[in-house]
Amino acid sequence: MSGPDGMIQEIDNPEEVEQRLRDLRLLEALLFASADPLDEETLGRRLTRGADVRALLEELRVHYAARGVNLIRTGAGWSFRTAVDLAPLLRQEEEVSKKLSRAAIETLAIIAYHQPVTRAEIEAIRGVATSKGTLDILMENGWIRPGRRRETPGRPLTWITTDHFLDHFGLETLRDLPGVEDLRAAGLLDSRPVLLGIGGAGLEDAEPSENTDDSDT
Amino acid sequence: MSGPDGMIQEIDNPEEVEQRLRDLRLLEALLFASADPLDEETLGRRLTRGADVRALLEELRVHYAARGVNLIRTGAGWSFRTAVDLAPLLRQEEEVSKKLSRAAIETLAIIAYHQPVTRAEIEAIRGVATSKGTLDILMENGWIRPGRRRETPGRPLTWITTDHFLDHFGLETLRDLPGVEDLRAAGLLDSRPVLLGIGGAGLEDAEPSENTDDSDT
Amino acid sequence: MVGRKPPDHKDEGAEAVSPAEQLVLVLDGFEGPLDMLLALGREQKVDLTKISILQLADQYLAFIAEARKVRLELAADYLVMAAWLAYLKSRLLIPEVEDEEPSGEDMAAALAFQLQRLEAMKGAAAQLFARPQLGVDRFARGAPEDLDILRKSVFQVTLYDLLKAYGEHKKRQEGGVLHIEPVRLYSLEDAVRRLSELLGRMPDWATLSSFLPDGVRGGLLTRSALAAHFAATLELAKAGRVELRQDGAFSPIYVRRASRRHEQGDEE
Repeated sequence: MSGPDGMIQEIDNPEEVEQRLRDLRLLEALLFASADPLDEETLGRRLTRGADVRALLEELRVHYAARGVNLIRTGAGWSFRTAVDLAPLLRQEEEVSKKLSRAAIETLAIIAYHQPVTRAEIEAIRGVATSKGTLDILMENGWIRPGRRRETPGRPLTWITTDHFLDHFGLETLRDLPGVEDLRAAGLLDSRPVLLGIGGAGLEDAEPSENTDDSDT
Repeated sequence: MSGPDGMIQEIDNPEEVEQRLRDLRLLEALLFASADPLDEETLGRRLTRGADVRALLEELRVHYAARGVNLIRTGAGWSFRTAVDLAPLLRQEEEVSKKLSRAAIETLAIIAYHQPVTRAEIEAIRGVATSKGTLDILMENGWIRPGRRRETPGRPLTWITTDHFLDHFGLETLRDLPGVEDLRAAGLLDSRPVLLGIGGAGLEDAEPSENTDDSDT
Repeated sequence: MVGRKPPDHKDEGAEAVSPAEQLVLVLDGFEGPLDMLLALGREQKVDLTKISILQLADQYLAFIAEARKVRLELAADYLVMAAWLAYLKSRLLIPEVEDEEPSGEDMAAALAFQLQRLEAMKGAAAQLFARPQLGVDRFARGAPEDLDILRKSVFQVTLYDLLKAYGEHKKRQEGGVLHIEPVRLYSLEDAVRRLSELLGRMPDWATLSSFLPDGVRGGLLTRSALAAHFAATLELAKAGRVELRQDGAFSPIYVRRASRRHEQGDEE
């Protein structure tokens, strides 16, 4: 491996080769050790100064592509995850995940596809008020978080998805959401309320969220 | 069965090769995902019937021997571990991550929401004395810093949050902190007194629970 | 607006339960009126873009009518939707007049869009959750080695922790000042007044339940109304103004005006 084996194209001098090998092993170890994705910046800080993190990661990715554990990229981070095709063989018998309510599942999809989206907009799309605990559960799962406030009257809070959301669903970016381009092309990602009379709370888009909330109790 | 590729030594027929490859990948995934070392018997039960677990494990061990992650055998079984020689590079700062005390989190939240706020005010809000260490910890972590002095008798120091605070919690501006009503709506602040089995005309028992929540006037 | 049924109807829900229960079951499956409209729309078995809004409105209104017939408590938004659809229907059926209101077609198109959008989101949700999920189909390192790679700050506090802490603080604070919601109950005084008024118009035995005010079926308010009215009948019987009859335990209670009519009321 290292050393001047005196053959084949070595543009690199032996020292560089060794350094590169060490960086690769270090990357492997860092990513392996962590349960959560690591971003390139964090990884870069641990490598030899000036190392091309991206290129090294790509190399690892290729190496692991056919194996039982793959190196994948979600959001800003990289992580090792078991290969998807092995899922049926790995799946735990006990249904671990607590069942999410239909409301929670739909709400998550709406936030993912329409983000940033206010609660009033979510309600306009679903046609019902969001029950307490729905956003709470999604936030507790680490899938959503508050985004910026909308600069409209009442400055309602918006909701967006997190990097962990991408990690959980194995998405590299939000552009990889299933069918997102088709939906956008079909104009179905318009989150404005359309009708009066539907989804009561959805109408208060322009109003401070206080109003909807208070009536909740 | 499949094509006679007519070259190289194939002792195995293609089907066997494929099976073996799958077993290897499965082993990798199982060992990777397991929280504890796995013994050969456990592993064997997940593989193709009659697979030579030991031989497969040996093959993996050799494959990983030079890498950043090694397959090692301990008393109880087999597991992946980061390569020992990388240890010094992996643990740079030997800091154990600690849980922040509840008092500290609450104090931080109160500073975030009420800033600029004096210590006396924090205590008034929380209803308990703030131990000296609490503010120190928050300041050491770079989440809070002293703000201007309040122009009241005694000119008490006020506390405010820092840019690092925003950074740490992924907020762009302080205005992105969800308001109290947002928290209530998200279910983080369900302040209805417990005795309310009665009250609130909205509690129709004939209603499906999901609906009552949603339509709760 | 009282709309009392002729007396002596076994309307105390003894028989009527099964259709009501069925409707409750049906309703239970929906996340609100729009969700229900979408389900009805799917029954038309056409592309949602070609859906007949008029037909859909009819289906919905029929469902609501059925629900009300069996005296099923409907959440307000279902009724709002019904009213809106009835209005839409009239707009669609009556020739358009020139005014600034959106035309019936526009309204129908807007509704169709909303149904498509909701359908799209349901589809997206299904696709999303059909993906291999972390911890279910794909697994992270089971035995992560603590390397303190990420921790720029040593403490692990998430935004969720922070918000939760503040929420709990607020909760405790509000807990200090207990806000008791006004309990809406039917008062005995109201029941006596109401019964006294109604009695004059009641020729013969009528069930107590037929005296209950309309539109408060189900829930605490109804139970309190029933209790108040029952107490009121006792009060009035004591005063000699009504007679009561019950044919057996738990069977309906019947009320009628007292035959010997000495209307000198309050002797208490």
